[in-house]
Amino acid sequence: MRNLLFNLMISMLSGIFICLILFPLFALFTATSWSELAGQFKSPLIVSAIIISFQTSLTVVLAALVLGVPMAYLLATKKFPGKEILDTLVDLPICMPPLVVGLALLLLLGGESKFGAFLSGRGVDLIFSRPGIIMAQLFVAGPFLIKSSRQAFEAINENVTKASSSLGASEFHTFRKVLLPLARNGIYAGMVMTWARALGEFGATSMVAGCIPGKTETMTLAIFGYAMSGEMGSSIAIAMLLIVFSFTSLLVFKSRIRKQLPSTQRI
Amino acid sequence: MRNLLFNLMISMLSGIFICLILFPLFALFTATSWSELAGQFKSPLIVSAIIISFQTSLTVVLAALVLGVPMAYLLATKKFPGKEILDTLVDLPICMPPLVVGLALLLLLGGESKFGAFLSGRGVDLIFSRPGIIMAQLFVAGPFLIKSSRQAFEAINENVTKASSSLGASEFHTFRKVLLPLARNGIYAGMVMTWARALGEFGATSMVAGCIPGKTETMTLAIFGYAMSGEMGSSIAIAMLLIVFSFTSLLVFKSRIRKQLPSTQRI
Amino acid sequence: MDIALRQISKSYDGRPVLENLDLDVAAGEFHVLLGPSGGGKTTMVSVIAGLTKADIGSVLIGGRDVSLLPPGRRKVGLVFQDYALFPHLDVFDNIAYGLRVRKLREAKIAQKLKYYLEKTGLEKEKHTFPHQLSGGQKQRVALLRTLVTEPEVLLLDEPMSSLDVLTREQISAELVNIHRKTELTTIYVTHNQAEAFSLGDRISVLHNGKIEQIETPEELFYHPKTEFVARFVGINNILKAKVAATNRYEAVMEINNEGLSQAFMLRAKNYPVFKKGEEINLCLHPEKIDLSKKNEARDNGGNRICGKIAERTNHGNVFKVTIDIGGLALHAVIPKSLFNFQVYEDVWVDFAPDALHPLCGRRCREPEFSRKCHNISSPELVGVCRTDA
Amino acid sequence: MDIALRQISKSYDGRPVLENLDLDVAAGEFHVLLGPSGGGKTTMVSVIAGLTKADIGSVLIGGRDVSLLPPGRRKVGLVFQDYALFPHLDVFDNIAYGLRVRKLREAKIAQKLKYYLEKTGLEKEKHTFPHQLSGGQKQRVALLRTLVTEPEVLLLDEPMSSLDVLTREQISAELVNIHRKTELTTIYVTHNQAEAFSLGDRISVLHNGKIEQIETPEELFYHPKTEFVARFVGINNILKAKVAATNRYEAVMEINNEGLSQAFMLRAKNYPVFKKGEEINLCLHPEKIDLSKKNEARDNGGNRICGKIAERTNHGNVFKVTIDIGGLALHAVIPKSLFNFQVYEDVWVDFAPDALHPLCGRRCREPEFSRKCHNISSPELVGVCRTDA
Repeated sequence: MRNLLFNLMISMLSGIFICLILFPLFALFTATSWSELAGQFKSPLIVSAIIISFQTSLTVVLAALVLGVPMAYLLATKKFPGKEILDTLVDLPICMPPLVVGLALLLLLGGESKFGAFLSGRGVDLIFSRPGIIMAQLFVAGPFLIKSSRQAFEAINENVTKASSSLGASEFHTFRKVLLPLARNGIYAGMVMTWARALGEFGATSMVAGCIPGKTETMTLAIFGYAMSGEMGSSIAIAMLLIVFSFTSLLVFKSRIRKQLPSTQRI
Repeated sequence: MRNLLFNLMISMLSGIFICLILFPLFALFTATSWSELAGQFKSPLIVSAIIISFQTSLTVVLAALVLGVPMAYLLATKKFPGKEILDTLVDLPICMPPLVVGLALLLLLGGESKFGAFLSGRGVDLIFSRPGIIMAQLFVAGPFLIKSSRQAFEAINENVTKASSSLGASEFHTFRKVLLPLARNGIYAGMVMTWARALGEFGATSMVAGCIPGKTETMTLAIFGYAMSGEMGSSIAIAMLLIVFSFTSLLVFKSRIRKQLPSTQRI
Repeated sequence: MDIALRQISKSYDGRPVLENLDLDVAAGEFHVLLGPSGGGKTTMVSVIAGLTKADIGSVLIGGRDVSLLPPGRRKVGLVFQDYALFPHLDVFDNIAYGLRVRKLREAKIAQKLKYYLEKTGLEKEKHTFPHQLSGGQKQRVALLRTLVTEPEVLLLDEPMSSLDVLTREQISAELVNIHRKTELTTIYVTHNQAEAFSLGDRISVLHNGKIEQIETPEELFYHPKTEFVARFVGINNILKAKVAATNRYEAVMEINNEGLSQAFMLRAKNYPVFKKGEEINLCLHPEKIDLSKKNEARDNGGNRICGKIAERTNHGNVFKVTIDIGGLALHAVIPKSLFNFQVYEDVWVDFAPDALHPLCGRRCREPEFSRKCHNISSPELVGVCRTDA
Repeated sequence: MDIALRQISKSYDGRPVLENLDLDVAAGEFHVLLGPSGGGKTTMVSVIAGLTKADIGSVLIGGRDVSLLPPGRRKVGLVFQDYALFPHLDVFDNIAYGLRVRKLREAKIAQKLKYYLEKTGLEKEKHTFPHQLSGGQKQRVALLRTLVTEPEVLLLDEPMSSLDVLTREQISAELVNIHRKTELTTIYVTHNQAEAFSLGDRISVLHNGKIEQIETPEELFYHPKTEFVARFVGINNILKAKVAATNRYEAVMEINNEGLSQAFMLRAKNYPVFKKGEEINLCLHPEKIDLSKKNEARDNGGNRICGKIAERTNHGNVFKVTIDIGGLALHAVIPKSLFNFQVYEDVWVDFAPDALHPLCGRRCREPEFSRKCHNISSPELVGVCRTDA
């Protein structure tokens, strides 16, 4: 009896949270008809927002891969003074409000700062431009790739690495032939997370992008813009597209994580 | 020689990412003087934004605790049909752009929807009010608590739970006397993460709050508002306060995680 | 309380772990469940304790069907392989856990624990936490935590597998003592045959989800019923034989193992069930083999074959010797004091006919009437089986 | 190649794991490193292989100081306890790994591996992945992966600890074979004394980061130098003694263990270093004890004390018997055929004076001149030490 009561309580409380998630999604999906939705994607401004979003987020994934995997390797396998600090620094963007990141970038790159003025004097405008968006998104989303790759590196049996070096392999050889293949699934999962995060990023982007339609307006900026100006139809259309992407990437992430487990638990 | 080259390469690439994080933070911290900063906190509008942010984010943590820990327990210990779907649903908010969450809530609760009209007819206005902000933040930040608590529950040696039930304890007794104390650090860490996320939330909040200064304007909304209207001083002041909070919570989180390890690895 | 399993089966993901298990453990018995890892031992214990539900079959304790009772109401005490102590509770609270669940008054608990803690020498450790204890102490706390709840049946799942040799002997002696005093029906799970032989009143051998033999240690050691049991208790000489001739006391066996260059004959004790031409596996205890120098004429009236010493390894006060018999590797255990041979030396290998034990289950049990006629060698068969080539 | 460790020390977080270790392993020797878990065995092997840097001290292989060389250039083959196979590579690629690192041509690799795979019977498994292999097969692949790189020294870190008994015997035989053929200098790490005795040319006993004894198995078993070694090789009778009197051949010892109700005297072999009044620990091999019925008058001219059988446990073909000697528990191993006593029966406990071995290191080695005079009992001392009370 007591067990039944306890389980009922647990299920009920969980149910409330599920409702909180399901009801808004339901409202979003029933707010417009499918034909109306399809029509929205004919608007050139919406199409350009989609293209800009993809360009920037994919660049972010690439940059995160090149810069993040070495960092993950460093944190997972090496001991060095200041490692604690580095570790905290890499995690900081995950906790920091993206809006603050955007503000900081605005201050760094904006015309009023010395660095911004220096760049702009040489014809390099990072603010209100796609490179600025990429930097903002990389700051916010990059740590996800580092975290996931690092966990994947750390999950590798240390003796396997030692076996490789006792068989005569150099550190680079071990990295390329043993660690990278074994951490592959974790790195993929990190890439998907980073991509989803970059695609849906709003706070930081809104600060540095400046919402120039057709030039720097990403999907999230467009959603906000349309919603604020009352054009709910366009706003909903882009939002639903984003949901489809984030749901897909979540499924990819989950299936990768599941695939990864047996491979790292194998001897 | 080859090892040296490889390590140099790794360090260089990692260094670039570190610069990306450090430079904007540096710009933010040097943008204003300390005395100017202190003066900002005398403005009643800024103070009210801080109070609203704390009220809403702490309520979110409490709600997440009550609704999220049961969910985490359910996912960590039970097998039931549809568990896969529930699991994906709980992770969805982590991947979903907060802006889309905000839009969905706006559609659900706004005056134009049936549900919103129904509520508003009974004098309950969730949109452009603090309860709406709380719902938005709970949607976005709640899953962090669930995730962290769930991992903590899953890290508990299954035999310990079995030992408790073979000693005659009911499921509730085991939950209260064994699982909760052992998962404590994980739950605390989840609370801190949820709080930090709720405090820094911008996308979802901006959609449902409506930025009414002194009533629904949270710290992030205020940062955006001041920055857009050119009052950089106020914007920076609030941003720095947020950074202090998020950095503190990160440190608390990290120290909890570290403390947690030995306790779960103990026999 | 006696324990009975009736037709227990359990599968995980379609893979059978336990198949149609029947087991009867008498009240007060110390029963050892012996088997290799992955053989289903832990699942079996888990089913008895109620922590795992069997797919079919029932568990009876003291004649009462407990299959549907929750673990806490079965009066079964379970000690886990990894001890499963509560890491956040100190020794006192760990042991008191089951009593507090039963809502005993704290004064009563304190009094009860004082007695037990003093008796087990854990008094000093009562406020230390599990991670500060040694393996042996953890083991004692886990045992005590279960015993204070006064179970009617005690299940021990590989309780000594993570202890070192010295602690193992101590704990083993304590277990024997506890069992002697409480007379608790006990099921002890292990993969270690030495432990099984030294502790068990009876031993069940579990292999691939089936019980291959249930017997006293003595019987199991000298009369294994299957090849697996024979090998698992250390009898690594398995001879593939065919019954060539029989008389009242003896049977002549033609040995024809794979790899043997030429079949040869051996005399074994006859059982009424042996039929001429029947194929049968025989096992030969390595301790029952004698070696003698090729040039010594000795005839003990038993089996004598010639072989060459292939290998000799050192095991404390005995040598394990491998003898090559025309392609068949025979293993013998010879006390060091009796071993005066060289590796690669030719030797006589001697053993009595009743040293060969047929692996054919209960039907090869020695019938009553012949129990006393060991070592009688019947002259009429001598001509048939000598292979002193 | 011979291996030498010179003054190796290593600490982790201020906790010393290895302290001032010296070890010499001759070229071609099969050396066993024996010790309990957590004694520093793995660290020691790791230091030799170059995977762990010692705080101080040097490692010499074939006389060459390799302390500063990276692992890959030490020509040391290491087999890990958990095998550490590359999970993403199949058997062929695992074994070929070291050869590819050395940039051998693929045709050469294929040819070389074909030979080895056929010889070890792994040919069929060459395209399977590690997680599909059995424990024994993993072990073989790990061994082969190291052997194909032709190391000069082979280190095996508890290679059989996760194998079951049957596979263990197989692999053990294969190891012996490999060592016989290649004559590779081998260091074999284990916590299992039976393995150590059967495999080792010499055995080092490592305890708390120090080597307590380096000796041949024979010497280690019959002449342990410290109490730890004695207990670890299974001699669980340790007697606290004081030298009461000596003559040329024998010493009279006063036994005074804790818990003993009354001290008693025993005769032991004399060593030139014994001084009257000196305190010394003696160990007594449980196999060297004879029991006889209280009513049988027998005098073998050795030590005879009376005791009561307290406990008897079953171990295959022997009983382990605990005898209570006025509060002192003496352990004896008695063949089943010689045991015709009841538990709680009074018995005579007999053992020769030289069955008592002093635990005082090398200085208690028997001097040359007395090597042949075992079992001589000197009549002049008889009156002093009989305790047939």
